[in-house]
Amino acid sequence: MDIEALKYFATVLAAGLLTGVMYALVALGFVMIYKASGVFNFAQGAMVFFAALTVAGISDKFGVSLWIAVPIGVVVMIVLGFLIERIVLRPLVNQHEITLFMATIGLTFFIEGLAQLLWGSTVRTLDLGIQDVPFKWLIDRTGILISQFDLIAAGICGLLVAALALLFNKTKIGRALRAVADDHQAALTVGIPLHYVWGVVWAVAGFVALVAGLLWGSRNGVQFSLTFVALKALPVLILGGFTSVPGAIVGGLIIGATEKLAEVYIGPFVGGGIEGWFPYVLALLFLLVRPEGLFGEKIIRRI
Amino acid sequence: MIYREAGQYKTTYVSDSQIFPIAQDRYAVAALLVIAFLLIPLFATQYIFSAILTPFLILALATLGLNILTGYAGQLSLGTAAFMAVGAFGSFNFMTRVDGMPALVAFILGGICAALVGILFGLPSLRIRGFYLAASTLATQFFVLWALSKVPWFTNYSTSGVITTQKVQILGFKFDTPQSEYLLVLAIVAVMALMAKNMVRSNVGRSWMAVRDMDVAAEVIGFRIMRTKLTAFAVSSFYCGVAGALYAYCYLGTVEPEAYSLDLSFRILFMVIIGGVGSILGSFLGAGFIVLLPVALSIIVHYTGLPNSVTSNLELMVFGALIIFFLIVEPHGLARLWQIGKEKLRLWPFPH
Amino acid sequence: MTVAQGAGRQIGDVILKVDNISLRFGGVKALTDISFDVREHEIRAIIGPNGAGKSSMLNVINGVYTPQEGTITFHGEVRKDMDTHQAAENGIARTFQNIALFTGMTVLDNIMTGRNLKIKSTFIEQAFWFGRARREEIENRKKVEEIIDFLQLQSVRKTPVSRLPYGIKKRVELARALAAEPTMLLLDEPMAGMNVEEKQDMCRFVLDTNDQFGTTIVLIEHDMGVVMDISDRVVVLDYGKKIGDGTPDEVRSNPDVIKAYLGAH
Amino acid sequence: MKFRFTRLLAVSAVAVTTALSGALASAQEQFVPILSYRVGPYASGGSGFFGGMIDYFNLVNMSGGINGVKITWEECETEYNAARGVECYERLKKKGGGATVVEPLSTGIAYGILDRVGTDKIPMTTLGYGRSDAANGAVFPYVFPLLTSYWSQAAAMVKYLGDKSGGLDKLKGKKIVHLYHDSAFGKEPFPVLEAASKQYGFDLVKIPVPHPGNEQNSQWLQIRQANPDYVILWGWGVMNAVAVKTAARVGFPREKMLGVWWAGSEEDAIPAGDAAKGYSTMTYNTPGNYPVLDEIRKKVYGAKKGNLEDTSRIGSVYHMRGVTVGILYTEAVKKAQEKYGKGKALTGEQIRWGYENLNVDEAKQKTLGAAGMFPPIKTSCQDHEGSGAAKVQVWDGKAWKALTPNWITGDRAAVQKMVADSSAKYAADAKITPGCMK
Repeated sequence: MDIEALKYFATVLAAGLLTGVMYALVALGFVMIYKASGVFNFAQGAMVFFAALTVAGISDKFGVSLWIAVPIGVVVMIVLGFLIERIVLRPLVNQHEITLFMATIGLTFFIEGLAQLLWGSTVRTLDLGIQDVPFKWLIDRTGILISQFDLIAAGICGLLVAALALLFNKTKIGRALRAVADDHQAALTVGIPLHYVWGVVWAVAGFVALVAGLLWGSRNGVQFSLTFVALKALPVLILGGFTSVPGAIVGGLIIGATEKLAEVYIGPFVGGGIEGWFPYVLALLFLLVRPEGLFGEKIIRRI
Repeated sequence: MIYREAGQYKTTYVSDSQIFPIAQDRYAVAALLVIAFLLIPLFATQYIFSAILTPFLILALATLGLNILTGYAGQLSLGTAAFMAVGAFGSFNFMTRVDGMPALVAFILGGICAALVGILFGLPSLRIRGFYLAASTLATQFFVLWALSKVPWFTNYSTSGVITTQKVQILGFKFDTPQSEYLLVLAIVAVMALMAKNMVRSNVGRSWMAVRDMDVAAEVIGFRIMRTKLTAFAVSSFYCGVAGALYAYCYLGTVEPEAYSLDLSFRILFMVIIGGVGSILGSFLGAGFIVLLPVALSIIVHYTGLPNSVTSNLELMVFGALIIFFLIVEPHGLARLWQIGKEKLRLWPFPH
Repeated sequence: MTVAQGAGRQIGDVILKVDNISLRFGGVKALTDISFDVREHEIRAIIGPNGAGKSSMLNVINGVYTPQEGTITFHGEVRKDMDTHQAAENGIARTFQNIALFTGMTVLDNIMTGRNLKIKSTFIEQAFWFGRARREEIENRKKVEEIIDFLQLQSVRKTPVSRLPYGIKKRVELARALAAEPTMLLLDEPMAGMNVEEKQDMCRFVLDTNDQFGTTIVLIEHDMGVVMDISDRVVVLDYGKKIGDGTPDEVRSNPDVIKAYLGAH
Repeated sequence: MKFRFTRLLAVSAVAVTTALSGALASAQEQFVPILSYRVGPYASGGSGFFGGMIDYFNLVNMSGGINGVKITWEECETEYNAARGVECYERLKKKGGGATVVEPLSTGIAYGILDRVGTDKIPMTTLGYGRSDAANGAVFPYVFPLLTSYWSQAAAMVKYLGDKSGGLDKLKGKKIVHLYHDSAFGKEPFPVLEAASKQYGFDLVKIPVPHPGNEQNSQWLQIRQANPDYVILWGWGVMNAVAVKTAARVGFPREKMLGVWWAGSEEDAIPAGDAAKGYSTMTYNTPGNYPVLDEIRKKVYGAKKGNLEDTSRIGSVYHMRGVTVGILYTEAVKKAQEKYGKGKALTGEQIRWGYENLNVDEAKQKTLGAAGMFPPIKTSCQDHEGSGAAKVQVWDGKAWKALTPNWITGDRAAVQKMVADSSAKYAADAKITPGCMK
């Protein structure tokens, strides 16, 4: 294999891994909610859109800088998270998980309509001040192309995961959260306020959606199609397991890397455009070998 | 007291195994069929036929298909539209490539194609459960649409991958007016709904429900899990496939694979949940609700006089909110509401 | 009370034999080197303290679990592992410790599922409700009605099982097992959690089944009084090992058994 | 022939009812159903486009209507979804004395009502999208891909890239990537591009982007590796902005990119930010300001009847396309009035004739306050397109600017041959006997 081909391979792989981080960012929101409350939150994509549009809308309409718009966005998303828990999910407690899932699809429609009602349907930009250009130092020395934006995004994602880990492991609410994730009933009997904890989880998921929304929005422009990034997060979840934060990260990296490699090296022979389904098929094949996902808990069936 | 069973004694198992053992139900169904086949064609307008009733019936058929899989056999699927697409493009190819192919046979063959694809993509269900399975069925959705658009043979080498369906003709009669298309769809849907009802009250239906409720016990009793699940996938996909063919032949006419998008899959899943999981009647109620709700909403908000950019978004919000509201009020769907209503009618007007 | 000796009940030859069965889950030993046999038409009890491996033993017999070692001989055929489906086809039916009814179905449908192996028509025939499919449905319904009469379930026939009280659910599960017309019935704690009256009823149903249909019964039960009253022979397990085997009287006087039970209290 | 007969009967029955209800309604009003989309992924384009259409209709009505005939309309939200579009069409087609034109701005909806408009005798315009072969009016009497179709556009693209390289013969040995939305839309230009690649000897590399196209790293790394001379971007929705941004991130010069006109609106360029500077696309409207737009600002928005919330969007690409649809409708009606009676409300069938005999030359455009806003158009039964010309525009970081002063037309003869072949195949499949309508 000649050196140029190797460099190309490395470039594709790096792009894939970094894109995977972006997928994982969206998947994180799903994992948090599913782990804590067993709700498969289809509205995560809509929340990403809502968050990004709120920040961009505030900054555009009132002409304020992002330093003001982003904190407002954080508050809005936290309030939204608590409201969703209170209005939608609390009345549905103990329902079948399919019912909960459908409720979140209803929620998706509601949030999408609300976002465009508040801020209009115009496409907006969100400039975080990070240039999305090749990382010059690297390309000059190695010939491997990596986007500066993606590197910084990966860094932000790392910080977010670290912050979440701190929240879960070092704070009182984090301990309560883990207790709830392990066993709702048991947590309730030792006096953990279940609904409050769930509210917090939704609020945190709202915050994660905001971070994802800012990065994706700055990458693609703030528009309706941000809701579609959720579809990229699903195979990551299947692969990583619905309940595992490390699973979401590792799953994201694997999905990102393999889908890019597949599109570049297999795509041309089958007419291309396989990225849309390849991650799903990959995740499916993986599940056939390990039905509980990469880091999911093994289900022992008793009768 | 209207809905009273007292005095209706069953003296044979034959009479007790009837499809509708209660006389009132039999009359109601008979009346409904008379209305659907005779009265509606006399009075309905073209708009009602081609924009409301025909799509309602076709989507009800697809909902029935998904309900067999999800409601009766307990396997969640998000790939319904893909099976519909297989049915549509399958039928199209049989019609195009076989001279003198009767339309009904082509629909059935299209359904069988969908059933085969269903069996293939149902195989993972033997190992994967719940949301993992649901998310995996998205593989079906994306892969099938990709394959349909990539292999030119499927679309008879149409450059852009769009097909125009042939006119339906059965025994020399042309189904080319909204009325006749409606009647054709109605007849097919009525027969297939009857068959579905027969299946769910027979051994195959019991096998689905047994696997859904307690698969280990079902296996111990002698049901074969694999065969049961794959039968459910096959029958469900067959229903969806026929619905997909009708969607192309009797509704849209000219279709691209994208007409069978993920959005449609979700819409049908909605119909199942809103109508009632594991209920034939619910499939119809759910389809009716989801077809009519946006139309009704758009007519209502139209009269509010607000600008369209506002009403369109409001429509979407109200749609979402109503779905959540329904799930909160009656998580078991419209069919359960109907059942509760019937139980009330048995005693009405005596409250206790 | 002595064992009722009906006309149809003649204890026959050995029909099931398990030899040196060992079963492990990961590092946990559930069963170690268990051997015993069951004779035709007899009522064979398996007793032992909690966690002794009784349910695991039943699960091995009808193929839910695959043992790592040992053989199962059923009707003369030696197997390493029983296949669940084959077990059903060979006439082994069972009930479960934690009721495993199909909760979304009515009592009638639950019992009808027990007849599934008798139904030969395909799902396509069933869809048309025609000919063989219709005939089979009605014939099997007749059989199920006999069982409903036998177990006195007439009044709840069309009730969804999720709405039934515990004792009735246990009875429906027995009905579902009986609907298969089994030659061997495995009952996993059929009387657990019942009051005295319900226990008496269930006892009567078990004895009647054995008596009228000649069904061989393997039963797990905690209530020693019941076990000693109705069973012909008893196997005693403790910590996955067999510590006793014989008639109720023999077992009662076995020092190991006494120790295990006293130790357990 | 029996089939044609029953169909004819049905058609004439509908025509009679339409005529009757038309007579019953006010004789001075004419109805247009507006199948718009203002929510969902494409709402940004939809609101501009349908806003432009409505703004122009308002302007016409405020100026006394079309020879006294006022235009009425009703909107129906389609969400860009074929099934909902069909429902809207069916709901509105008989309103207000019967629909006189339909313009769904959605390929899926256009397909869904393709058969229906023929039966209902309502002309459908598809400006710059839909079936290219519908330009043959003998097979598709009620469908009008006015101005330019995808095939004409692809041909014009080849012509432009040839000119840019210094002549069509210079295309030989060049490498052109066709980066397309993996759908019917993206595949529509295949036959034209493939034929041109053979004829002029350039290397055509086709790279699909799966819907929705919000992640294109792998495609652009492939493009970077292939190092083509030009990239044709045949995109839609979010795919366009992401393509431009990703081109920047892999360091591919935007000057070498040429977008389809659905990749050439403010909604496509703005989200790409600085990356879009120097990026060019095709267009069937010359960007700029026109007297007609000023009049809309003054009369319509002055009277607070404007449809856009954000007045800065007046004259934006989508808005101008909507205005163009409005102008062409009004002109078709005027033409039809010449034949069927001035100042009379007409039926869809009559207006169809107007569309088929449209002639808006530069002089005419000038009187309308829209000189050079769109290519001059002259339709006939054989040519429902009427022009086939397009321009190239470039994004300067703030707005679109015309890059070519003149309208570009590709190999018209080749395209028309393809239209004839393809529509003949369609007619054979659908068992239609082609024939021009009177």
